[in-house]
Amino acid sequence: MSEFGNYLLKRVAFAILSIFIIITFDFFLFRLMPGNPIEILYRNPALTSAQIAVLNRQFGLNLPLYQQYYLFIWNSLLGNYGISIYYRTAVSQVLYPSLENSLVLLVPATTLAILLGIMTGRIAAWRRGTVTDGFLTGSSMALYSIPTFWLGEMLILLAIASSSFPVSGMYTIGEGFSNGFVQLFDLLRHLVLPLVTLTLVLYGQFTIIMRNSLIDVLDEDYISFARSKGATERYIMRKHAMPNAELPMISLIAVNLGLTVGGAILTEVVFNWPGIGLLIYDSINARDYPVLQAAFLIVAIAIVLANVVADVLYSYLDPRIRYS
Amino acid sequence: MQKQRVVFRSILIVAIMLLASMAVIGQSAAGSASQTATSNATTGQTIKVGWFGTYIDTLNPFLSYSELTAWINMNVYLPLVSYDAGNKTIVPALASSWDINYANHTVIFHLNPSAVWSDGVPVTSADVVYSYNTAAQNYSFVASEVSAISSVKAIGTETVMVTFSGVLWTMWAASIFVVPAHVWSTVNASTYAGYNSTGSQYFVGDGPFVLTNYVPNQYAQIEKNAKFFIRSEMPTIGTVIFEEFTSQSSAVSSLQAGSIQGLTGILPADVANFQGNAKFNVTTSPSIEYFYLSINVAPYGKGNPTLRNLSVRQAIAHALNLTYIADTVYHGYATTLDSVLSPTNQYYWSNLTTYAYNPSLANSLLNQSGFTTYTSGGIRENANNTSQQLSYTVLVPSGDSLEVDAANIMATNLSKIGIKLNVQAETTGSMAATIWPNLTQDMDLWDWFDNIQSAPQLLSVFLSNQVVTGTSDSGYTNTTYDNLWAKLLNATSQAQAMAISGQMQEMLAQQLPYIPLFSPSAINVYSSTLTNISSSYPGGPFGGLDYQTFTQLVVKSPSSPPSNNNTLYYILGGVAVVIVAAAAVAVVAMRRRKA
Amino acid sequence: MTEEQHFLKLFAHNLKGMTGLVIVLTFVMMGVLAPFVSPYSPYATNPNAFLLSPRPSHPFGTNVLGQDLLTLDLYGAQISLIVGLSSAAIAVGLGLVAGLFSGYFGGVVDEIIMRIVDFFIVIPALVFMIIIAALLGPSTVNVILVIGMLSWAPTARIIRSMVLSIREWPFVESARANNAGSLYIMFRHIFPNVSSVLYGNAMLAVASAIFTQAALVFLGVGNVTAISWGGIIREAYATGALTNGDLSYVLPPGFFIFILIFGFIMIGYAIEEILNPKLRLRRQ
Amino acid sequence: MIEVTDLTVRYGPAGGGVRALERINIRIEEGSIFGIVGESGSGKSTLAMTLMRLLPKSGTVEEGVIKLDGTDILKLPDREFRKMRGSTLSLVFQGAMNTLNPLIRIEDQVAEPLILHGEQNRAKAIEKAHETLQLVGLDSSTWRKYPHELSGGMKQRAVIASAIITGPKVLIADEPSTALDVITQVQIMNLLRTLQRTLKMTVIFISHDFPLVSEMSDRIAIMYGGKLCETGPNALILNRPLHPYTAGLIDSVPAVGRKKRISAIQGDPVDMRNPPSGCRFRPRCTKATDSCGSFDYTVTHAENEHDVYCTLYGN
Repeated sequence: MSEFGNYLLKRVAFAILSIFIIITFDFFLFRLMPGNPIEILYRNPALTSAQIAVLNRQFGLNLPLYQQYYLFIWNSLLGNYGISIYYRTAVSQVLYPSLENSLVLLVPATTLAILLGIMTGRIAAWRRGTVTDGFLTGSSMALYSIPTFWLGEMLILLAIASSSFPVSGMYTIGEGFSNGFVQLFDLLRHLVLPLVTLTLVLYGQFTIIMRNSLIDVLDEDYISFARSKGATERYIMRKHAMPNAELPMISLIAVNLGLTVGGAILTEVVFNWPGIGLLIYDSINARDYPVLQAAFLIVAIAIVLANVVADVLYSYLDPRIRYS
Repeated sequence: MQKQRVVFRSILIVAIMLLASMAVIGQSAAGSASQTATSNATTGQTIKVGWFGTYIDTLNPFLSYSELTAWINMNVYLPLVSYDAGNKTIVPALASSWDINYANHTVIFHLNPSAVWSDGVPVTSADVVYSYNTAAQNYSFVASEVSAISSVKAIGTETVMVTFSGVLWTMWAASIFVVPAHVWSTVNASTYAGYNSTGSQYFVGDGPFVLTNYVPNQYAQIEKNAKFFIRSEMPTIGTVIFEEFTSQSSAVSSLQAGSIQGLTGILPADVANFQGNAKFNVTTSPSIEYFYLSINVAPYGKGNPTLRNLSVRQAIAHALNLTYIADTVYHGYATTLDSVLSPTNQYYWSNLTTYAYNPSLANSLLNQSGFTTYTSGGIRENANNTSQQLSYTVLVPSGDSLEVDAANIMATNLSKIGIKLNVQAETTGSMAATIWPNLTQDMDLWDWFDNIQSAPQLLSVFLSNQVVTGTSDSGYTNTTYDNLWAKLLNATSQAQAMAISGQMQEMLAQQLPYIPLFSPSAINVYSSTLTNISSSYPGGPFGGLDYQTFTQLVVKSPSSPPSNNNTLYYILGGVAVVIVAAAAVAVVAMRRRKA
Repeated sequence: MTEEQHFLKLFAHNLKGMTGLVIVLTFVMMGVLAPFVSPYSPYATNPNAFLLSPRPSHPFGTNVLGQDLLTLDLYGAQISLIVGLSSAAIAVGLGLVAGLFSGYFGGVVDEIIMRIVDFFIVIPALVFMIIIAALLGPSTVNVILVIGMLSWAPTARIIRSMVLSIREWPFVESARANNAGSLYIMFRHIFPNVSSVLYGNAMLAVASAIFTQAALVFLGVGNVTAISWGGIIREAYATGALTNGDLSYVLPPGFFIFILIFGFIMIGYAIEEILNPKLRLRRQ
Repeated sequence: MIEVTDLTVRYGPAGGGVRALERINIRIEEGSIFGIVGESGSGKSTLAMTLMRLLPKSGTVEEGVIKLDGTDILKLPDREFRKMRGSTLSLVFQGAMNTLNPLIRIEDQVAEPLILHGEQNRAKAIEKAHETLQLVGLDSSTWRKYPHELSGGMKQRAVIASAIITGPKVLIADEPSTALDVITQVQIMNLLRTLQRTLKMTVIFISHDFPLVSEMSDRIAIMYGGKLCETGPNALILNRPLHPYTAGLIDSVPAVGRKKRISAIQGDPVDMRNPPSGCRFRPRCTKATDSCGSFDYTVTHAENEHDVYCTLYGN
């Protein structure tokens, strides 16, 4: 068990190192790139140079670089991301609600995509080489190839033509909901199109990952051995093949989270979903550096942490790591 | 042995729980909104207005430079005076009368004695003094508008005396909002977002509406202020919601679906879709948006030096077929410009030097300036100095596809006279980074919102002190021009101010740091259930800056709410519960069987 | 039969691979021939013929400027292929060098390179690309560089794992015993043995680069002035073609992106299938 | 008693593909150890898989009968035969390293056949598994371990335990010791022999290792290229091999006390996709004659149920 402890320690140490690299990277990315965030404000005819000086001080841009860096690390660790240049309030005030909204979309979409992917991947691997497999693999590759934003637009076209689902936003704004049910259904109605879009584009890759993982496992000797013991195919699938095939899925899912986030940004922009992707998009246009920095930081750190969790989970589930 | 199943299953369960809790959190946020909304629901009808482009940045009127914020604040706070619908005449607002003394450079405002804040506290001169002092602070974004004021003094509770330098007093008197000192003195005005997100009372204002809810990036909601003291302007509608959209597409689809009732910024190409539809009305108004081609003329600037040659700039101006661009890009919904002030501005001067589309004149201007030889690519170069080539890059905001299209056509225009124009579309942030502080660009195609129609404020863009870290994107410097501006600020009569600003506009028209291009019409579409729409303001009824849209507007027939059939939801809810319960039972049963 | 001939024979019999190849070649033809077969100039505007619905003179209709959409869609193949191929070349090249060095030298070099690889694999690439592309400014070259520089990590990881085993093969040992230089061994002996995996990987890299380019243009941080499919979709989105239901405006460019990406993925998948019959996991 | 008659197995589509087994005839007495020897590709593993009816999807039995105590197991419905698999017929796998599921504890894997064949009480099954594990020489410290924690020999013992826990009539051991070191190999062989005696199983022992097989078995079959070369009692074949291939095999084995030079069989194994006409061994056979090219594998019964398939004998 102590070696397991060592392993954990190593993973956590790596995560801390990664987070440190991300913070550093984040800092320099925004300082060394051309342009100063205050410059966009120059276009305001009402702004005087005295005010620009005030803003520079307010955003800490007049300090020497190393001090800015030190402050940035310290503040990032404390969850203090500074003041948004555009919204003129604490970054966390705009960031956290967006993050929450993104999770409302991302969590069910990823979960659904994974579950569906596992299901169809399993069928495809099971019927390997048949028409069913060809269809499932082919359609997964096709879904994987579809540009997210285009799929979203197609769904918008459909929804408008059939006036079925709302195509924008997260809930009907300003609606005096008479009770929680109505409100929840309003949210769900708004969730349908973005959820379908995101699930479909994520689903393809999970199917293929699952299929290939399962095909590898089905070739293993212990599968044939189980068969020679008189096990039914269903039993083998459930007891022997799936657990071994799902195991690598855990880390692959975590590694693929970066892609997932990318898909989420495009989906949010297309459907006007007020999540972190839309916030990033808006902040790019407003050149709101502090928000961008914090958004990048928080997404990257979340993914690093997800990877650590996946590693730990993996090692917990896989006795080969746990006890060696 | 089944650990893995358990883990997978618990991941799923956690995910579902997370979704549910998120939904609940989202609900509770929305819930607070709906409570305030329903509490006043009886006072009138709700209309929703869409907005896309620049969002609300902050609701603090001293810190915001978003148009939408200005529009909202206009309905929430009163300035001392305001304009009538034609935007020409000063009319009473918070001040019911005023005495101007040009000799002493003072104006004495007499506040309306019945003026009262929405929380019942009377509006006093202390509020005015507080607001004007705050506006003058370093951090304030409206500081330049009050820079002509040397002092603000309360003479009694209902009288304020302001000492100012010139005739342009309306510039500040009509645009500085008076905020409640008794509320604002408890916050730090330099960081205050303009609302208190924790309390139920968001705003205290004295306008026809009060702000009741605001969710950044999503919407802001205002409701009729029952205590509004100008009874004749008491709104008939109860609630206005400003909904923010990322794109024209999502806003227009919401309009078509009936979930918003008014929208500005409809693209010319889409007008036809609404004109034939009885459910909508379309209005086109002159816009306050003003497109220009800025040319880097700064003597030390890092742009192409040939642009400092006036003949080259004149040739460019003659080569641009603005009418064609207005027809092609804006399908006729745009007017071409000749001044750096938009025609709707009170100080617009109409007798200016203009540059008609005339490619042959453009060619001869270039020939006379010595750009007579061509590179192999057909680009003109200086016969005596072949390093001087007429090849430029123009920066265009990538966010506005029409501007990019216009720039592309301009490139075609210029290629006819041997000038190569390279169109580079960028985010406005990247453009800003190229332009300030070093002026490394050749040209930029950008826009201003000439939103202070009562003052020639855009003329300040060309002042020498705006060059390095100011608003100037052309790098134009001219001491004569600077002196005229100083004279303008100290003018003692409207006519004198007009004449000086006309002189300044003519200087710019001759020297061409900007080539004014066009002002696209503001196209507004609104539901035909809305009546009594005032569209005389530049920008149209839903284009911002219009105080009267919501005070006059009447909803003809109750706008049918989006079919929220409660029974249906109950049925659906019941079905969902049954399904979840059945699934849960099935899962439990299966586990038992396995064990 | 040499190994290459054997590979080509297998590929020719692989349905997926051939479908992909036909698709890709079709688009290459489309890009190359666009100037010759297009009915209009891609820049020709016409104020009297904007937003036309499909008709014989304009099979896909026109855009807001009156430009022929079919012409724009044909030209769009050029930038997708250029960006896709060049950034994949950068990504695969970087990944190859990093993987070779990491796997061959091992030890500290390996540790450092692999930590960097981990970092690049984990970070949300699209977020990162959006930010950098927005900060750098949107020339096509910048977009190629950004995509290339941020997509090399998966290749590096795969190459490294292959190099680790090849490094122990006898011919490498003997080359080392003959005092051959490290670079020489890496590129003369090890590279030919990993190159096969590289091809499959490169195809998938091209596919993801085409997607990313379109996404960046759609978000307005790519080169929006060049004629590209992503740009047409963006325009359709911004100008209300969606709300009007102009299928001929939105459908073709997205469909082309989709099919082209699909083609490259099919080729990549076929190559992997041939080289690795057991079919290991595909590129992440 | 197992009787295999004219068994022909094909991989791939009908009319094409590869005949991995062709017209195999074997009789295995109850309670004996029957050895099958052949190099890789000779079809010996296919034979084992056919006996278990575990051919991959591409494999088909073209013709032939396999009778176990009089019932043709090839004709049984799948469902019914599955009940025999692991209870009546058990298989010990080749390649001990990967035969155990890495995620499941040893005792659970050993107990699995019992549960699969109707044992409802898991505790009972585990108890039986413990007994069986002890029988194969694994003490209690290993029972709750995971496969990767055991050595190769221990793993193979666990595999054997799992195969015999149901007390099968027939145990097919396909290269049971190939991946193990020599000492462990001997231990496993001894274990198998002991178990065969105590449990009175019929054991079919398959290996490429001729000495090993001959040491273990009562009777032996030698296979080459999907065909039988020779079958007969162990002693007869060892001392008087009839088929040139068998002789070659024996000569290629270094044996203690034999002075003769070791000679390997020349040439490459047969290419099954493109087999030679007539006798498959013909291209490598030192005694090949013209008539070998048209040999139709007619059997020659030598003495004492010693059968050989070669043109050198008979007519």
